[in-house]
Amino acid sequence: MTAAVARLETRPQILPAPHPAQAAVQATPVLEARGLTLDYAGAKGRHRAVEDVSFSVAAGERLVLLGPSGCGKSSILKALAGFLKPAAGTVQIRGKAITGPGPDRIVVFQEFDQLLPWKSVRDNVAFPLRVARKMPLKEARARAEAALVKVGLARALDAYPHTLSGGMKQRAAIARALATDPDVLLMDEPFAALDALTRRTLQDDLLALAEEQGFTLVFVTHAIDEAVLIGTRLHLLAAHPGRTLATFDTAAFGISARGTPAFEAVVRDVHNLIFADGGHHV
Amino acid sequence: MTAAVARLETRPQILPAPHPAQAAVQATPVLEARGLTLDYAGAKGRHRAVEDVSFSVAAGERLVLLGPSGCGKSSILKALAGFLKPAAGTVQIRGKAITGPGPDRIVVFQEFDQLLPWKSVRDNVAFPLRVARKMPLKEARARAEAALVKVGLARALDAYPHTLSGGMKQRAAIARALATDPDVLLMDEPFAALDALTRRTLQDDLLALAEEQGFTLVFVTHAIDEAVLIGTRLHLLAAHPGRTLATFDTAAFGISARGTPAFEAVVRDVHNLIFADGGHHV
Amino acid sequence: EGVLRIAQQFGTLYTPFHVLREKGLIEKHGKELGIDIKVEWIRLSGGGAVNDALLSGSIDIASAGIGPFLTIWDKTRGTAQEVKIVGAFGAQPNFLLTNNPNVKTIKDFTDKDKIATPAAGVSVQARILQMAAEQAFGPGNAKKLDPLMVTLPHPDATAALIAGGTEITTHLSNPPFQNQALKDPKVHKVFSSYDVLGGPATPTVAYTTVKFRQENPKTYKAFQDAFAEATKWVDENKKEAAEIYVKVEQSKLDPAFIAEVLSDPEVTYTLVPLGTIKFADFMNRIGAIKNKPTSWKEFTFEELHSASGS
Amino acid sequence: MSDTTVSGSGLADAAHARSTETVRPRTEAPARLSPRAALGWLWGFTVVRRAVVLAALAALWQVAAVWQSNPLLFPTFTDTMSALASALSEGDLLPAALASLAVLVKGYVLAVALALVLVSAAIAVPFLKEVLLTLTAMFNPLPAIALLPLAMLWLGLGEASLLLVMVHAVLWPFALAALTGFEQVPETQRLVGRNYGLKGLSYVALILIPAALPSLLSGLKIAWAFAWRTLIAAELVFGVSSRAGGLGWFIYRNRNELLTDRVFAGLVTVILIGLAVEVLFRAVEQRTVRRWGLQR
Amino acid sequence: MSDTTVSGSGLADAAHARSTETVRPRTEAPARLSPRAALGWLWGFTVVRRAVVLAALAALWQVAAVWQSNPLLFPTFTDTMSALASALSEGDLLPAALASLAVLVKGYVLAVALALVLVSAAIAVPFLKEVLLTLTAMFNPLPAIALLPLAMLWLGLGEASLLLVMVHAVLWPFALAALTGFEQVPETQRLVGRNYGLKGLSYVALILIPAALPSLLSGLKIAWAFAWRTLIAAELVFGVSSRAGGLGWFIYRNRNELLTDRVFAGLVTVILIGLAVEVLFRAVEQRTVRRWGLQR
Ligand SMILES: Nc1ncnc2c1ncn2[C@@H]1O[C@H](COP(=O)(O)OP(=O)(O)OP(=O)(O)O)[C@@H](O)[C@H]1O
Ligand SMILES: Nc1ncnc2c1ncn2[C@@H]1O[C@H](COP(=O)(O)OP(=O)(O)OP(=O)(O)O)[C@@H](O)[C@H]1O
Ligand SMILES: [Mg+2]
Ligand SMILES: [Mg+2]
Repeated sequence: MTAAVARLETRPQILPAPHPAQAAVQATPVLEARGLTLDYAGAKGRHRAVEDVSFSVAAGERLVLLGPSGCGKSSILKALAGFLKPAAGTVQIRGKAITGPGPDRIVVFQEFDQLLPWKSVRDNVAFPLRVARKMPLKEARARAEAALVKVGLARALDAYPHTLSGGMKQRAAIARALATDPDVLLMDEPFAALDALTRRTLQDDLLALAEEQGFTLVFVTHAIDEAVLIGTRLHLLAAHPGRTLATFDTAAFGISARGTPAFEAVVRDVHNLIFADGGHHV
Repeated sequence: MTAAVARLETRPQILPAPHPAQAAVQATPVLEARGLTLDYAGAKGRHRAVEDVSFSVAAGERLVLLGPSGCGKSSILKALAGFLKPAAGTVQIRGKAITGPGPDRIVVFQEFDQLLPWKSVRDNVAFPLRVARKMPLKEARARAEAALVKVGLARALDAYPHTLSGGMKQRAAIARALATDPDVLLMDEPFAALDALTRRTLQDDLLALAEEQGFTLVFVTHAIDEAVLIGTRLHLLAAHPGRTLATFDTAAFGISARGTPAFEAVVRDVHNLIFADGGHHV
Repeated sequence: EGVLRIAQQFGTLYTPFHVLREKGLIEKHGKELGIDIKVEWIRLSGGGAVNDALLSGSIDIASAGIGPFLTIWDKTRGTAQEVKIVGAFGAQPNFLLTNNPNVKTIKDFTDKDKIATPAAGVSVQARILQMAAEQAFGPGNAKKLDPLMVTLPHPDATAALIAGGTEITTHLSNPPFQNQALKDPKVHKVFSSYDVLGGPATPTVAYTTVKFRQENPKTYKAFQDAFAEATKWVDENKKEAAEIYVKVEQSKLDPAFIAEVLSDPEVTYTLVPLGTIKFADFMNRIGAIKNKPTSWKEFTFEELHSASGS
Repeated sequence: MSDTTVSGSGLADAAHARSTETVRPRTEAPARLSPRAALGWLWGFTVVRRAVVLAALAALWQVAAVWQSNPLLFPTFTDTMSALASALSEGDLLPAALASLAVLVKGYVLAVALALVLVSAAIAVPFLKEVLLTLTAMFNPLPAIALLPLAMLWLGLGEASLLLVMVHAVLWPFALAALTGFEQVPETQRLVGRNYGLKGLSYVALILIPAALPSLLSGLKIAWAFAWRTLIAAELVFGVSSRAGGLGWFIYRNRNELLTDRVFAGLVTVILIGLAVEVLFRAVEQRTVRRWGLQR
Repeated sequence: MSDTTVSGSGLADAAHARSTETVRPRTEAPARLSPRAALGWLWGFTVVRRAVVLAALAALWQVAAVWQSNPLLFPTFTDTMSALASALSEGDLLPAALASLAVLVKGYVLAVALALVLVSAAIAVPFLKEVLLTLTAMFNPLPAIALLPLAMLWLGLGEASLLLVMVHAVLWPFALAALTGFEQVPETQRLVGRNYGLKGLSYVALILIPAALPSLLSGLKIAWAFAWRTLIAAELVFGVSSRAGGLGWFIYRNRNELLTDRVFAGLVTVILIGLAVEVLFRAVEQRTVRRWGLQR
């Protein structure tokens, strides 16, 4: 372990829930999961996807969920978005239980089919501005165009989603989320389908925007360097069912840290921690 | 440039087509694209996705297509698979023009919805064995199970695709392709949705299998290190429209080379070549 | 009072209604009684629909075959909805026609012959055939020919008969279809309903509820008078009546042909029901109606009782 | 209903509406029940919910009929039920219903098979698709009455003609639903099938039919209903020699004799058969499209 | 047809069949044409292909009718056309067709709107879905005849009753198609809508309806056909108050006068209207679902 890892717990400390009155005095976390357990009901009974996961994200923080395929990262994100109801534990936003989805938490999904097929790329990006931000059409479109140019889709403004490549679809979805100027942003492997160059540009853009707008971010990725770069905190998960493995504080590493020895060292640490589990299949 | 790069051409050399009789004497390449140009017809006329791309893949070779999002990698793969008809140029398999898809070229698609939703994971993997390899049901299932265990899906044999996570879907698709014992394998970003550990294991498995079975592989990825590791040759593409930028010979780097300084050096070279284009958006 | 909704079906049988309508007779008789009557004509097809319309209060005067009438009379007798006949549409014969030269009498049918009637088994025509069967084969054999009966509307049956080449060889028909069919040399008559019923019969009647007559005596009277006048007029002016029919119906048929149909010597124009009691007896005997009327007067309004009906 | 309790938006709605309630129980009764909880538990069974709906409809009917008090046009529920019972015990209704069902199933299967053949051909050859669409646009709106003379000329009276009319009723709508279903199959699944060398019939059977099953099932349900409607109407107008009448004939005869309660008894029979078939379809859906996540 | 010439398997098939041919020309005629190429170029137009199909059908009809030589049951195509021409010129047919169309459109729009409301409610509340499915299973197979007495009782004769019967004909099948369409909407698109805070009507209008448009259009086509069938049948039974008869009445009247060629002229009118509506639907599909890649 290098000194760069400010805090590393093999088991996260779950603090006793503060008294509500007390909590109000302290800064309430924007998002908080306590003992979160998620089940899926299948033909053969319940399937436990996530068990007893706790974390809290303060305003402006960027929490990265990192873990093997199938460990429940997307499920946790969906619980935060209000799509899944906890089987046990709670998920809260600013101290209130999350009871359903809403435009205060904009989501970028993992799936390629999250663009609405019946809208051009431009209108897809303008859509949440129109319905959730009630923006006039012209303004929404202009803003959408700007966001799309930023993700390199200037040529595809009028294209329909089914004519886009996989990476282009994901970029459009990212543009759509960022254009809404969200308070809380939940992103599920948004850069997974992107090439190194595009990915790097978008990482930089995302971090710059986070600085500028100060949104709170929960970010799922499987790339360790990306996790260290994007996150102010890393939440490592193990699979079957999804449990917390460890948390890292990586607030020290911003854009400028990319490629520095300290950065590489943390990446290697996390890498080793994950791989320590053994080279066998998850 | 380091010495590790055996051959680097900023423009690929397009050889004049050999006389058929001659070609038969030489080893016919398994796959060959000559002046391949691909168009999509849209509402506003044709959209050129790929222009004048040429390469050939000999038996047992592993060609990696690398390039920015939207540069036409998937389109080229679909042309090789027989799903797209060239607007100009030719695609050939063993010297014969490709006129349609067939089970001699098994494809792993980029999309998450390539599993058949009405079949359990096991039956999805057994499906091509049944219809293309005419295997008896029991044998096909046994083989499917073995392939699924290898990609870490032993727990999900009876699950239906819609209950899988993104990464699990992709792993099942990979298992399906590998189980068919293919002659030619066309893979479109198969590992993009996978975490570091799983990805590494599967890369190793794929290379081991390639050694063992000697299949011919065309592999699309956007991860440079993966490209260098998997490929015996790299084909770099630029976008708008997709054109050949350069080719690299990377046959020297196998599993054991991973992480060696020489390996890292090639990765850096390719990285620089791509990024030399400027940090601007594609 | 003052509003009259009349249901009319299709065909030359209903010519008195055409005349009634074209000449504004109801309105005229209404004025004579000191009321303005607004008449609404409604086209329906089939006795079932007409009965439903009457029962639901959608129409005031119904016109349909004697069969549907007896059915509704049977069911409503003694209730608030009791119906009675206002007048008949004249006596007209129904012919059993065939294009099978081997059939001379009703006993000559074989399994190869199919006899078309509207609503096999239950329509007026079907009842006539059943009565004929009973007379030919003896009591209890009324349904002997039922297996040969098929349901086919008159126009299709007539077309099949004339055209030939189908299984339909025989049709218990209706004017003007039987007049049309008989023009074809291949088609001949086996019997007339007059033979079966023992004399002229009125197959079609106009009827309404007792309640309507009580509540709208003047309107009812105006209609009754107009109907009588129209019937009489048709009898006297067949040619003009045919023209009126063609005009109202916007028919493509030749007026001369209609006039010929109307002038058939077997047709008599009278409001008084004929042959109905025999029909009712038969229907009661085979269980189609539960009440057995002792006289035709039981199911007609008093205005007609002075005449000699049956 | 989806068998996933956590099926995204649906659940989110439920959570909104009653975030304090627990998930609806399904199989095991709680050990000890308050009366309210017991009701809630019962409510978890489809059969119970169905029965409640049916009972409510019956009550509505009864009230409306009593209030209307016009038994010749609109008999009460109880009258209808006793007419149904007597029609059943007299051995009148059941043979009629069975006779109709036999013809119905024949026509239905014939039409569905024919439609699948036509649609498969249309999928393979673009020109045939155009032909099929043109034919459908032309013939689908035509009432059965239009076919009568031709059926008579070519097929004679009797079952063959009846079948022709039924095939006409079922073929076009089902072909439309099937074609749309096939054309909606996601591109990737199509490509997968082609990739494994599937062509022609095996492609249709192994890829298109399962992938389009939701649309096919909905088409089958619609077609089933129209087969009934047509059969009953056709039995009246056409092709019934008075011996072997079906349910349509039963209804028509009784209507002609103004035995309205028996007419309604016949209609209730149609309804009951419809409900039974719906249960069947539901079971198929539960085991297929819902299990596969193709339909919620 | 898709407007993408390179739409996966379809193209692959085409490539199989005629790998040497060039892609079918669409708009610009080649500068110089061999007669064969000219035909091929013409063939590229939907209108031309349609016309050929229709001409072939007409020829078939003519041959069959001449061979059958039974004008009372089956008039020839040419006879029908001249009857059509004379009926049109006499000003007989057009008003009838327009009268029918007016009622038809009213009933259709009413039923479709009602179905959308019901299905939206069913999507929001699982119990209502159950109710809707039960009602559909019960009422869909019922022939219009079942509604007749009730319609008369409650709505009297005339348009209201006619509309009720038409709504009955259209409502259930369209509701089934719409419900299936809504339930097939991909989970992710549903979640996206919810994420942006869409609920109730706006969720249905902005997410479910466009996403389910292929199924909805197919349902609309089916419903349209049944509206016609029902209207024509119902016009006979319900008749017409005063002069204004519709197309059904026109057909019935001419049938009663054994003017079979005019009957067929009426039927041809139904067919022609059907074709016109199909062209309309096709245009809508071209601009929506095919353009969006939701349907090939
Ligand atoms: N709709 C569903 N129904 C049933 N089980 C599901 C469903 N979605 C996910 N699961 C199960 O829940 C577990 C966690 O899935 P999840 O999608 O959250 O994983 P993940 O961490 O996002 O994986 P990946 O990195 O592969 O996307 C998996 O075992 C998966 O099979
Ligand atoms: N079905 C289609 N119709 C029209 N255009 C398409 C279609 N599919 C792809 N394209 C266009 O072709 C170009 C290349 O797409 P392709 O999918 O081959 O890119 P790619 O290299 O695979 O990108 P990625 O890495 O993002 O998957 C893009 O500009 C895209 O918009
Ligand atoms: Mg995931
Ligand atoms: Mg791609």
